[in-house]
Amino acid sequence: MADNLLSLMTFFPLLGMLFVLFIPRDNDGLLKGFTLVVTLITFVISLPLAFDNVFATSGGMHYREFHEWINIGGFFQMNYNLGVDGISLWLVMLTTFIMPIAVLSTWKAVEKNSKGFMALLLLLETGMLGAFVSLDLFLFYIFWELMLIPMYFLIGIWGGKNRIYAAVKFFIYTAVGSLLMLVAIIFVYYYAVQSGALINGFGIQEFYKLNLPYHAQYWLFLAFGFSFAIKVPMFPLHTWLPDAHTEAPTAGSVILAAVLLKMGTYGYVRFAMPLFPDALPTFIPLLATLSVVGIIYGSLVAMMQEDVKKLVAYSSVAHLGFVMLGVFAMNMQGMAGGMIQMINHGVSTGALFLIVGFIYERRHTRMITEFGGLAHKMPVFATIFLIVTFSSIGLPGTNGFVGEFLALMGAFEGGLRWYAVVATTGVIFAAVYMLWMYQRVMMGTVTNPANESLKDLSAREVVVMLPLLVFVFWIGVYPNTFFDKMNPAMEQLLTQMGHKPAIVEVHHPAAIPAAHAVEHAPAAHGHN
Amino acid sequence: MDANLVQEAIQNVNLSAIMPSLVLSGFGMVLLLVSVFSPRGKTTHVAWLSFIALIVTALVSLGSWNNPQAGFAGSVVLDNFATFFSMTCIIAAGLTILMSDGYLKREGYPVGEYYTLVLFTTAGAMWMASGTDLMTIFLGLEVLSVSLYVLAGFFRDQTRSNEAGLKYFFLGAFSTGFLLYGVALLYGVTGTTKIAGIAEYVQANPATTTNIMFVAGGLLLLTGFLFKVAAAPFHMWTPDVYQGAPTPITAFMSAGPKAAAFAAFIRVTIIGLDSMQADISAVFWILAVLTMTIGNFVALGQKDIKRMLAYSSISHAGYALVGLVAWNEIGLTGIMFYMLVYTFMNMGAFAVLVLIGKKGEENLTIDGVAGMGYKRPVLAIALSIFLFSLMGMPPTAGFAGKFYIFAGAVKAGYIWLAVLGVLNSAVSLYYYLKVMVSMYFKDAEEDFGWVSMNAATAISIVIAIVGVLVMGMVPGPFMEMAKLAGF
Amino acid sequence: MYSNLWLIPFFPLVGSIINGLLGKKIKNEKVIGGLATLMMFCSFLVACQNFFRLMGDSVKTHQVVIGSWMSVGNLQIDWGFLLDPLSAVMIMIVTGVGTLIHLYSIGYMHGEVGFYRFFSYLNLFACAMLMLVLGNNALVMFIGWEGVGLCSYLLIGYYFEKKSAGDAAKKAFVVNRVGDFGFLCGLFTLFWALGSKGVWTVNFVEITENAHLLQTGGLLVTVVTLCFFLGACGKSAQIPLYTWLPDAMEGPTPVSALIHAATMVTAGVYMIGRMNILFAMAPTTMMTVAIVGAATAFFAATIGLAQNDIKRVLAYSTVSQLGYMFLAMGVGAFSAGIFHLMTHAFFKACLFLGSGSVIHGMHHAYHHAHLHDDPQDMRNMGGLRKKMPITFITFLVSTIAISGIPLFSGFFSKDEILWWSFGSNRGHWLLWIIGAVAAGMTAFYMFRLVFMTFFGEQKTDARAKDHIPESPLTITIPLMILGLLAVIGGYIGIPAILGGSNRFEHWLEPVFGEALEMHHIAAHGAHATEYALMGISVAIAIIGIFVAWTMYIKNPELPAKFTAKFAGAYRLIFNKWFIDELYDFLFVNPCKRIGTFLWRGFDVKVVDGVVNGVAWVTKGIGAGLRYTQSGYLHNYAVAMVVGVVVIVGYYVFG
Amino acid sequence: MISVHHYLLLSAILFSIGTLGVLTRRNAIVIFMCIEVMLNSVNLTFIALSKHVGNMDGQVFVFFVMTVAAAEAAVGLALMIAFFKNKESIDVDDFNMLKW
Repeated sequence: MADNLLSLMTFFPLLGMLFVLFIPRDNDGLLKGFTLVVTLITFVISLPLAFDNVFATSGGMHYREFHEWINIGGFFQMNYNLGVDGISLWLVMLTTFIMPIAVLSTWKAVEKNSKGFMALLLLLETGMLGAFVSLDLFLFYIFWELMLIPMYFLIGIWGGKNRIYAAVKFFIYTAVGSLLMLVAIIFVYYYAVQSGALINGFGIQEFYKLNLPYHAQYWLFLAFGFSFAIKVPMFPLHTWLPDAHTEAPTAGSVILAAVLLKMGTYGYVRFAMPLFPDALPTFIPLLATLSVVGIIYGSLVAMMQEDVKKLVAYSSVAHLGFVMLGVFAMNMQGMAGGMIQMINHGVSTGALFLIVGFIYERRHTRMITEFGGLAHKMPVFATIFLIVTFSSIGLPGTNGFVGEFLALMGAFEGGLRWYAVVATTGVIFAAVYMLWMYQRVMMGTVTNPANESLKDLSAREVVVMLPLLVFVFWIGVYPNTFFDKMNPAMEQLLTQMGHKPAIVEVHHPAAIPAAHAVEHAPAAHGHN
Repeated sequence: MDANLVQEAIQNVNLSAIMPSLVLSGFGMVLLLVSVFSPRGKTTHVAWLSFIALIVTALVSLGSWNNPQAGFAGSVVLDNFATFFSMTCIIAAGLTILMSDGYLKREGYPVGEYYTLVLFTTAGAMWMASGTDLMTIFLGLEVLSVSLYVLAGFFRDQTRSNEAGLKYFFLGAFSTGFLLYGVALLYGVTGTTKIAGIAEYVQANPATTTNIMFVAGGLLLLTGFLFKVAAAPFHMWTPDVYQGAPTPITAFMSAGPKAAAFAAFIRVTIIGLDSMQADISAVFWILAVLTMTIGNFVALGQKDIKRMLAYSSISHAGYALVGLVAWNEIGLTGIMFYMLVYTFMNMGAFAVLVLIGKKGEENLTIDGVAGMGYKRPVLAIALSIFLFSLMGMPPTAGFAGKFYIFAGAVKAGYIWLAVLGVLNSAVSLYYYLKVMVSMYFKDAEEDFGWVSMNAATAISIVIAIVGVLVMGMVPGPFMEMAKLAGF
Repeated sequence: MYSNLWLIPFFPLVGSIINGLLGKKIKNEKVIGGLATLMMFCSFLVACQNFFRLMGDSVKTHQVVIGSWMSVGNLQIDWGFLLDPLSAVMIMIVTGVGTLIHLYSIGYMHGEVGFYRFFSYLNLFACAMLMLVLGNNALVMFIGWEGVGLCSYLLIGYYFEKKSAGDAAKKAFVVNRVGDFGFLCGLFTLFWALGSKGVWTVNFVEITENAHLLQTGGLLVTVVTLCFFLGACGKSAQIPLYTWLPDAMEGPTPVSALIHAATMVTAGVYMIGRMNILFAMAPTTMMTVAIVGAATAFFAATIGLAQNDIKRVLAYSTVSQLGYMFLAMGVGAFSAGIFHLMTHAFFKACLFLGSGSVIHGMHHAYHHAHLHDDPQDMRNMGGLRKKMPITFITFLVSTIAISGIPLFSGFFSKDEILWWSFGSNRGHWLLWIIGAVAAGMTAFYMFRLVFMTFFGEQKTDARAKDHIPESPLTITIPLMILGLLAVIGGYIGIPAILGGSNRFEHWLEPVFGEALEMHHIAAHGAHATEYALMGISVAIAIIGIFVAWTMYIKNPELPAKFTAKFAGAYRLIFNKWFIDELYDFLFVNPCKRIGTFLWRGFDVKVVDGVVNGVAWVTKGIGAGLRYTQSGYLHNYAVAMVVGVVVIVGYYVFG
Repeated sequence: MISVHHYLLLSAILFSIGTLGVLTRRNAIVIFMCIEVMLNSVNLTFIALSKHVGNMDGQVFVFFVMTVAAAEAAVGLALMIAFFKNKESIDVDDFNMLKW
């Protein structure tokens, strides 16, 4: 089981999709139910990863799978090369975790030929999981592109009125980047071959070892970085995001925000940065600047939005700015902050999109001015909305804080002191735009008669939200669950990039002089 | 006339070297008679017979895989290279025939000669692929072209078809003139028309490479091929002819003859004009970029899907040229693989068009297929797969093909060429997507009547899909084959 | 031994969760309110137990670590609590006053729709506040720090259907966020500063121990402390970030009492006390703190002079009193600051609750008479002392206390501060003058309040005047207790000069002593001066009271005259110096404008414009190239020939 | 004495004439004739060169060319007739229905 767990997990949704194709199109309930079951099973399959302690002990790749796939003597070798480490682990978990939620969210939202929708969702899941677990650049690229196709149709078929523009823009914009990356991939391969490095296939672990000359790294980083920057998206390559988000159906937005955007950040951490460490320092100032600009810019633009969904979309730009800033800090706090912030963004923003979906299903509009005073009609909704809002603002005790705090602190301790200071103002703006939106939507008196008859959340909708809320607080209160498994991988990554992961003596409350008595509460386990 | 000369000649004649084309031509003639003596409008049996003929030919030519046969004093050779391209052409012809029967009935031209002509074209293509003497190549080229002129203008009373035929004819003949003149000049310099002979001569006295007559001859010769593969600036006939010709023929032209042309092209360039590599690469660099760019950019504005695919085929010729520019093993293997892939994906797309087209095909426009995704889901999915493959989206074969060609370019150090190539395919995304936008994101204006679904065409589509997907997921074996076919 | 410390914030948390989730089902106000109050009382008991245990203990600093929160690289953050005299005092105040206010709220909030919501929030606030004071490292403190911010957001916005309430809540949170920005920056800098010396920590005890690694008066420590001070300004409503506090009066009165008078707003003072060692090392910062404090004390007092809303007057007085505390911190009178914090908690809570009782009564009356006048406007009151005697007496006592009349709690703390601001080597006589004048104004406007509310003839609408009842016991009991504390609360800190042995200062000595002696901060001066100053400040206070009496009792037409005479000045202070308008002009509107521009002007037009532009150009080129395909045979032939000629020519002649 | 160069020159001139004819003339028949001229100039070249290099390949080639030309003539004329039936014209500018 364990030796081909990843394959099972990755291709199970695809299998499910094949079955979905044979379910009669008019049997809506069966279609959705079946898809839900498939995604849930996929989640269950992936669970052993989360509970496996090996990640906490060693930073390398685990659950390796290696088969020769394409081998054309003298030309190429591409391998079916899978593996997962502390960095990809939680992203994989996030994916398998968010999918059932996305499916549930479609229950009422998608009437028009749900068959296609479900099939595409499952195909998408395979693509995403594959991209996270593949250790062979070629394989990665295939999954990476594979993700585009279903998302394109999800936006284009089930999207809003401006969907065609959004879908095509999304597809071409992201494809341009990845095509350039393709050339870069090929180049790296041939460089490796010609430099006589012992490589079989496009395995990144071999690529990590070969040290390319600076000028080559420069261009290659540019190609990779550009492609990933589009996906993240980093300012000024972000404009496809608001369109895609606003037009996409709820499930689409959720997945897009929760997972697809992470592909970009993950790409930096897994490929662009460790593959071209020498070129990295050259670009960090630029990239950090863009991240900071993204934070401020995204916040300011989000502040003035009239469409709730667009507001959330722009807030994503800001959030991912924090992620990137943390990652580029090149130290443990920053990395950890960035990584955890990826998860947070998945949870919080995913939840926000679900929330927007809820009110959209009820009112078929997302204009802030249409609402107001909803808290009277929908108290439960109001509470959940409030919690998610504050998690997105980054209130301590919720997940958002842990991520932002560590990312900023990392950036500050790292070389990016002033960037961090500027970025910290984003904390203020976040409060401004989120609370203003919340006030205009939920607070005040019901002015719009259309809102008089609004129903509060149904049991299904609450069930959809609950798991997300659990993680909002879990990550906020005890993030070590995640850090413990992340840290070794990150340390390895940083050392590999030639940066000392800054492990100074890990002090301990017991280490404080005996002048002060220290006691441990009975419940002092798990403390180190 | 002394005896041993004749003796020698007799020995040199090695019929097994031309056996496949011989078989095919034989079948063609027989079928000609069959179709003459069969009742009017009854052509289905002819179609199936010709299909069988192709299968037989395929078996024959596969028989000589890995045992090269030279014949006619080395002016014809049936090596793996030839076999590979012959197989490509045969597959193309087979798909054509499969999709033709129903089509001809619908368009009201149930004529048996059609099939024989397809067979003769294929025969000519096989000659081109196996010709090692400019003379034989020329013959194959002409057999192919003349039959295609007729096929392009096959719908006698449709002006579009006539026009297509005539344009193809005139420009074809015109380019033949250049090609021949080139051959003549080469002959004048080297005293032979054998490709190998030319190479030997140049090796013997290197001064030739600076000989104006030689260079000019070589380039004139190449222009002839450039015309056949529709590379800019010799591409201009393509859109008109493709649009005007009967759809199956368009499909066939875009795959089979193009492959054959590339076969001869490669053989002549790599072997015969090896000495001119630097110059040729330099000029083809530009031509490749030009071809890709023109093809893709002009395709952006097209309304008619057939014409759009015509332009896309121009751009694909451009991609193939990239492989030739690379001038290394992987590049050339890439071209071969690409031609095979292209046969499947492009003919598959055309097969779908054949099915959804009404009589007269006025509805094969991008708006014409609006809402098809819901009216004809299966066909729509099929077309989407082919289009994704044409875009070069993994995991389809189109991606693998592009990958190898660009890999060749990168390996040879033409990184900017590769970059321009991928940027071009980024542009191409738009017009391929446009079709899918219309199929899935728009609602049908009017219900396009019952698709004249028939088994044969369906089979051809299925074959194409299988080909596209299999070669996409496990390109290994096919690449290996192409590699063996290289020299 | 102190391991049950975690129970203190835990009880309210439980209460909050239970009420929050089940309150809707429970409905019964007795149960809900009772539970909440009980929870507070439990944590009060635990607090007491720990407090007394600490009194008897020789070791004065105790850390209790529950578990690890974040451990990443060299950053190790625990869920840890810290009990030392300072936090001990704070938990006593928070839990004690908190319990009383919970009790009060049962009566005050009676009949509210969101009764359960209110108590859930209130408990949550208590929990957060206790985390704040008990946290043994800056991060746990920050949880409380933001947590109280959240709760004040929720409670200010409790009447969320009122737009003003929503705005006030948002304003409070956002302004606090500005402070938090400072807090975070300070934290980062501190962590890095100490880390570069080899000690990576955010733990207060360790910070205190390793502070000496930093250079006294150096840039680093100054920056750190200034950043933290910015945070304190946000939380404790000091200039320039005080504007949210008056608006915060939109919340129910108990909230104003608990959050915006007794506890939350003092968090800034507490934080400076916590980091006293660092502040002591940065004279520049100390000076800034002192000046800002004094300025705020004066400035807020001026605004207090002219307000008519009973709660707003108290709000500005709170701001002003907080100014005093910061003044104290700034001049090194840490213990005096905390002392004033405590006494202020007593009398200001009492004042707010008293005003609440008044409002409650007025509201009841208006409700009875179906009128919609403003129950908070003092101009509708007057002569209430007969109607609600208990409220009146407690209120009066507290007013005397806040005015700094001897023998009342406020006197001792305030006088201590004034003395230090004069005599401390970090102080200055100007600071003393400002403080003294502010004290005078305080006395004035507080008594103005009393006179307008409780004395004179009743100005309430005739239909309502006879229906103003004394409030129920749940309201009056807390009033009485707090009133009592307002009187005697000061006796634990009678300065030596008045024959006392300043117990309070000694109690806090373990926390502040080190810093004070290490940097030789002390108030020097002859006893004569001290007596003199004391006398003067008392005199000023009495003058203030007298003026109030003449203006509002003796001849009530005077105020009108004054306002007419100094119309400009009056309008200025009546409109709070137009500070809100200024901020809107300086920050709010520009932000909105920039945002709109970036969106409509830049994002859509430029950034996206480029993207679409590329697509457009591409299409354009395509459309252009199309026309080369003219359809004429000749053009095609020409193209071919040209191609041939160019290619061949390129070689033959090139 | 007439050298091979004269032949080559002549054939080159003929070839150019043919090319120019194709480019300039409108009548389909005439254009086709011009193409024939081109082909025949090529034949001339072959023969001259075959004499020059001294082997028969060139002359063999000429036979092929002539045959092919004949075949092309047949097909081409047939196409033109078919077109003429529909359009009553053999002016090449009349077939530009397919464009852009």
